[in-house]
Amino acid sequence: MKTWITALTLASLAALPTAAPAQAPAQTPATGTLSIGFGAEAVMMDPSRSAAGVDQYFFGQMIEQLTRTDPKLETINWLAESWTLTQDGGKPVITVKLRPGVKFHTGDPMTAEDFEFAYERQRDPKISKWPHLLAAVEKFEVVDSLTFRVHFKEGDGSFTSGNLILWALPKRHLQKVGDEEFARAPVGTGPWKFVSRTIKDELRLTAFDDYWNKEHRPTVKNLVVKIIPEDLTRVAAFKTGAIDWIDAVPPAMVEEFRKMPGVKTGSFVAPNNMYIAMDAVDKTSKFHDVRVRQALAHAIDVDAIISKVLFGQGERYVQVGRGSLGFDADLKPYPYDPRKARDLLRQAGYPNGFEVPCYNLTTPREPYQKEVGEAYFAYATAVGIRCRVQGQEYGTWITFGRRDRQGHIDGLYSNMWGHGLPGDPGTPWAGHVHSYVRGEGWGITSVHDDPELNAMIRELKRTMDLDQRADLIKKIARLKQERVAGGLPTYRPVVTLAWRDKVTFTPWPSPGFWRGMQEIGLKQ
Amino acid sequence: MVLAVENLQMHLHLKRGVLRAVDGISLAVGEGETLGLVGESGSGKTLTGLSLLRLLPKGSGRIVAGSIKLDGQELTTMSESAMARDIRGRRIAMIMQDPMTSLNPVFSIGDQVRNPLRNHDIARGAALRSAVVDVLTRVRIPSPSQRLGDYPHQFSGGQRQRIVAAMAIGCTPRLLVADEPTTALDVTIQVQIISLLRQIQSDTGAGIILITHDLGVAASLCRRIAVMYAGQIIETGPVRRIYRMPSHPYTQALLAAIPRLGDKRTRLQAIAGQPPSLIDPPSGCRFAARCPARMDKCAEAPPMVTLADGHSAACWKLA
Amino acid sequence: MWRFLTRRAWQGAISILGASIIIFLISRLSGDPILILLPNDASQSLIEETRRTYGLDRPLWVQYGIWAQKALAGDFGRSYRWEMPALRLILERLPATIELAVFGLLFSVAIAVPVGVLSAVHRGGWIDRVGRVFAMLGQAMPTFWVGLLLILVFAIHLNWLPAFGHGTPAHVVLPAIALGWYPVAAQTRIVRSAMLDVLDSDHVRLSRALGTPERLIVWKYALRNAAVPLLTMLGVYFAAMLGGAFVVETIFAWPGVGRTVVEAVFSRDFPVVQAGVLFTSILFVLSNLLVDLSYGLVDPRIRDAR
Amino acid sequence: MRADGWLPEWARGLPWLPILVLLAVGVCALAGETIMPFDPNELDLGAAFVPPPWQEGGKTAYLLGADNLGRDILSRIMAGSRVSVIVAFYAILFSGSIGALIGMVAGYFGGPVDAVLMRLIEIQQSVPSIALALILAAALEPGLWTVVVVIVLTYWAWYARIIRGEIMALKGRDYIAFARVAGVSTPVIFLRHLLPNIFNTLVVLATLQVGQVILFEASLSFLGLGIQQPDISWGLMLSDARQYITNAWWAITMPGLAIMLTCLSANVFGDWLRDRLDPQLRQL
Repeated sequence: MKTWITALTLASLAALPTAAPAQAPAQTPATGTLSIGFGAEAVMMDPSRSAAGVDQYFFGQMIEQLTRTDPKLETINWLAESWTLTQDGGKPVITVKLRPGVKFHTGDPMTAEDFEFAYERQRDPKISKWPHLLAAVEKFEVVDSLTFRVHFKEGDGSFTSGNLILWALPKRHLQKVGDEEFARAPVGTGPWKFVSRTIKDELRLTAFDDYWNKEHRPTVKNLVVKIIPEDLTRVAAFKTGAIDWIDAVPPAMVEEFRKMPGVKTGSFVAPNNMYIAMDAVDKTSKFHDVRVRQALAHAIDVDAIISKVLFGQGERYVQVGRGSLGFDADLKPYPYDPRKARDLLRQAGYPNGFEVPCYNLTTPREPYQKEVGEAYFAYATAVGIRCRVQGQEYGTWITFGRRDRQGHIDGLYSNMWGHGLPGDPGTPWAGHVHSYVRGEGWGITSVHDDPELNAMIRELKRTMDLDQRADLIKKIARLKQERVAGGLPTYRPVVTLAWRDKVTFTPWPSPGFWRGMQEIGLKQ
Repeated sequence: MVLAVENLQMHLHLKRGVLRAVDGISLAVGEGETLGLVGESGSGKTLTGLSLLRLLPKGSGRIVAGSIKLDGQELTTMSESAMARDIRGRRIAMIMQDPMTSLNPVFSIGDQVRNPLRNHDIARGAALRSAVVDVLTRVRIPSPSQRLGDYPHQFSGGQRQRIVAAMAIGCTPRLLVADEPTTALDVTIQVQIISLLRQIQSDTGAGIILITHDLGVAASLCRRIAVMYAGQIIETGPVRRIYRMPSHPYTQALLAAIPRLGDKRTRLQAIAGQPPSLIDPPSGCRFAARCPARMDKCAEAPPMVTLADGHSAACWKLA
Repeated sequence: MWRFLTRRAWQGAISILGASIIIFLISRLSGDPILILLPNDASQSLIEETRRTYGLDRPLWVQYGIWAQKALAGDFGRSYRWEMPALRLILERLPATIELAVFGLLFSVAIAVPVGVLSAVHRGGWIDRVGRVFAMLGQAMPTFWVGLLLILVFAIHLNWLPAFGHGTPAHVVLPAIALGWYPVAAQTRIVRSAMLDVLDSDHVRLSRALGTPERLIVWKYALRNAAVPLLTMLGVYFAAMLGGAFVVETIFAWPGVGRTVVEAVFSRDFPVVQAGVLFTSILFVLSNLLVDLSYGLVDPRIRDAR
Repeated sequence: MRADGWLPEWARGLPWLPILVLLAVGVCALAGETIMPFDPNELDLGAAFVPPPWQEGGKTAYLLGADNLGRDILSRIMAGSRVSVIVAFYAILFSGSIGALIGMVAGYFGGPVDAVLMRLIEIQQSVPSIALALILAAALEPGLWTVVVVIVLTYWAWYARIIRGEIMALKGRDYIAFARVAGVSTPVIFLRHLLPNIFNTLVVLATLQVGQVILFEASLSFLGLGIQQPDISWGLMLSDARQYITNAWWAITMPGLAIMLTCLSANVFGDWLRDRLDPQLRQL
């Protein structure tokens, strides 16, 4: 297995008791109740039917995958004891050996049949929102109760980069209770067992006594997850002691939290990548010209935006974020250089600049997104790319850049792409860098068309070996950077969590977000 | 004497100035006697009635001079709480003009008749209930015990005025101030109410001040009347005598304006001109501006001239 | 009375029918839920298929017909986003919203009645002035701003009251104030002017003339009369509370219908929007019926007249 | 001994403070750019969170401080007044006209026309306005004109109901009945006889609606469906500033005060007008 470079910028992480041995051995059953506050709420608790990443906030605590990312952002085998990638007649095959002795919350042992069931469910478009993730799979083969093979028609990198896609679903239980009940009260192999849930209010969990991982597990009996979307209210809940662990400390208050006595904080890069999309498809678009795109890249002072607008709660990235597969430390961003930007515009034939519509997301999905957008466009305007800013609320924004809905957007557009942690840009690039191909899923939000990049991204899609993927990603990133293709990457948001001293907490990605409650407890 | 009022002056302190609403009134009511207080609307007769109870317009009304004695007890200096506790509704009661609005529409009549009895501690418990039924019987409300829970809108106008009367006489007051008790009623009902008032008086021996603009009504109920004009009494005397020989030009005009036959409810309107403003009223006779017999002397205030036993009028003509 | 109520009930039913058409049509205008529902890289055929599953490929009026028919049977469709019956999602959240609206209304009435009465009795007095300023402030501040300031002061700085959650009486205090402050001014004005009228009426004058203590006159005899105009407006204010709940629930993380509908609008989750808004409408109509019924109790004339 | 004794007769007793505030808002809206100290949309990250001058670190250039992007809050409030005035003007104009017309028609014709229109009014009122606004705003794409449309669609019924009542009372008057008998055409009756009589009511309602419009816009902006950038509105400023409420009190206080002062002034002025022009309208 590949070891990821884990160079989080965050000093706080080093201070965390990650290396500490398990605090509560299985002999002493955990006791007590801990209340924590999330800013966002999961919707669907069935992994196959889930559509949104935020759903993992909830089911990620109860249901597990074959591999996962540990607190140091290293991918480690989890329910899989081991797995191998081999070739069979030129076609890739993945063989997975399951960890023995893993039990579901119902007491049933986890077997290869459960994964076969999960596979079938995931493939079924009537149930799953993600059948396309298994499009390259030819068949699923159960070898024995703890071994299975996945045969591929052709390579699919998203499989290996996405923790082998499948979630451990309790076949017997799910068939007995049905989809609806399972989504209401999910059952998995995870450290937390479902107790109850009130939508818009709370999720109650209890520690699973028979949890297989005796080392990394909760040391508190009951966990109450409160949903408090409004920033100030969530902060108030923490300050008044209604909750002892808080998600998404508002960036403006991070400093205050860090200084708070008896409170620990941890800041982590979110698996979301902000960028500015620009129309390079239309031959008449000003951004068709690479010099104009480069001018934009020189025009925006991303570092200033991070420090001022985001209170430092953001991390600059060039094409691939630090820690993600294919991260390239040698790749440097375009420096902020408004003079150069103006020069480039002049060379492109716009000595006096030009006007362009600029679309901004106004309902923040990440903190201060609206203000960041305003800042982007103000910087662009300053060098002559004069923005006519148009705000868009979330509902319009989310469908705005969809190529199947609209021809293509004109002008500039504040956008983002997401992936899991540590992350792999393959699938997102297929969506917004590869040119749009109707009905095939390529370039669904793309306003770029570069045959050379298209070919490389298609190759990346087929590449399952992670080392090969990393090399390819680096190659694409360089080209993408040079040509400012598929948008101008800006920053990745940083999320800050805080908890009181009486709470022991080691942040685990869950797997796509820093809210895994794998190791949380109360000091005795 | 049940009531003796001496030179009562009540002023309203308005933004525009001081309005001398009641300006030096003197009157007396004996046991079992009915005094009619007659005048046009705006002459101050209702405010005189309210002044007796010291119910003055909040903030603006003030009794500035004079005395009110009830059975010899001075009321003008009495504390507000003692007025409410011992006088109002207990020893002086009032009947208002419009029976349609005098009753609280959202409380049952049993409630409303009971209130003065309870507030003045006349009766409690079962005795209270029987007292209510009793007083309603006295004002001739049919089957009163079944109607205690009914609301005012379920009664006719005449019945409502009887209920108002019941509220007033429940505590057997010494003095009853009846402010236009029949004005809003049909003629036939008027007669019933008048006979009710007569009967109440003979039952309880209370003194009554009947405030009315209707000389006919006054004549049928009172032995004596006092005619008010612009906040002052300008003529007073036995009703028959005044009827026969009104002395003040205003009283004469009043009587002339009554159609001898036919509808008694015609308002007084035949006198030309308007009463004077009571803010800065003329220093002389207040009727002078409208008076057909006006003289130069009328610029000074006329004296009250006694014409015969109990009959006097304020006019220079008579002096 | 019963005929009157029956007529009002019919009118209410028509209102709800009309509201359902409006809600249905407008929410259908507001965008395609499928694209929000499915991941970005979903294929065209999956999109078409999903659209068929939810019946979004039919003409609008057919969609309404089918929807209305099912709605009458209690089936408001399944939430696209939550994948559960929209009705269940709404009904589970309705009690919390009713609770919030009722307490908001209680707060406003609890302020408006005494202030209205006292300012009518002591016109120009300090209660009149202070009360009027308090009332006017509520009418001049955005609800969410009030909510945030309340949290800042009473939860964060003073730590007197919880900023979120629900269940105990303390939890409802801040949301109820944020919600109930706005209508205080209008209610105070109604009570005040009604009291001024009543206190100037013949029957109050008669009560006074008969020696009724002023305290009883004001707080018992006059107030019950003055309550009628306030009561007739309570239905309208209840509706305002339901509307305000959309904002207040969001701030105080109150698990009610308002917040659910707001989020459903953003995700274009039609069944939830429709069920949610329709049920607030139904609640409004019901509350008006209740008001009709209750002022019959307070004012016997109405009880008999209609 | 009144303080306004030096004023001409007609001006005494006017609520001067509210009038001055409203005038100031009007002037800001009209004069706009010419009197703003800064371009309200111009970023200067170096000036981010500059407090007002009386606080440590404040600069006199930023009289009310600067927001998180270094924009001058005073300039933004001035710019926001324009949006408030535009929204209030058009929303009130259209909701008032539509509502008055419907109310007049319903009140004047009575019978089935009235019954149908009353049902419409009731239907409108049975949908909570903020819910209607939400789905409408989402349907129409949010923005200034959508806010106007939403307010018009939610407020016409308010006017219609009150005007209807007034007209029904007027209809009983002799001169209207006479005009009808004399064969005066309906439009003429509406314009000559009905409209002048409800004009006072309309003026009072319109004044009282100013505050409601501003608050309504603020609520919509809070929910993300109100005014959209680059337009500036007070509600939007307030809604944005809550993200750093504990860092820069001025950013959330100043626009809030602007809203409060304007609403208070409009309401006080409206109350004054009501007492003067139309004391019947006390239930508003």
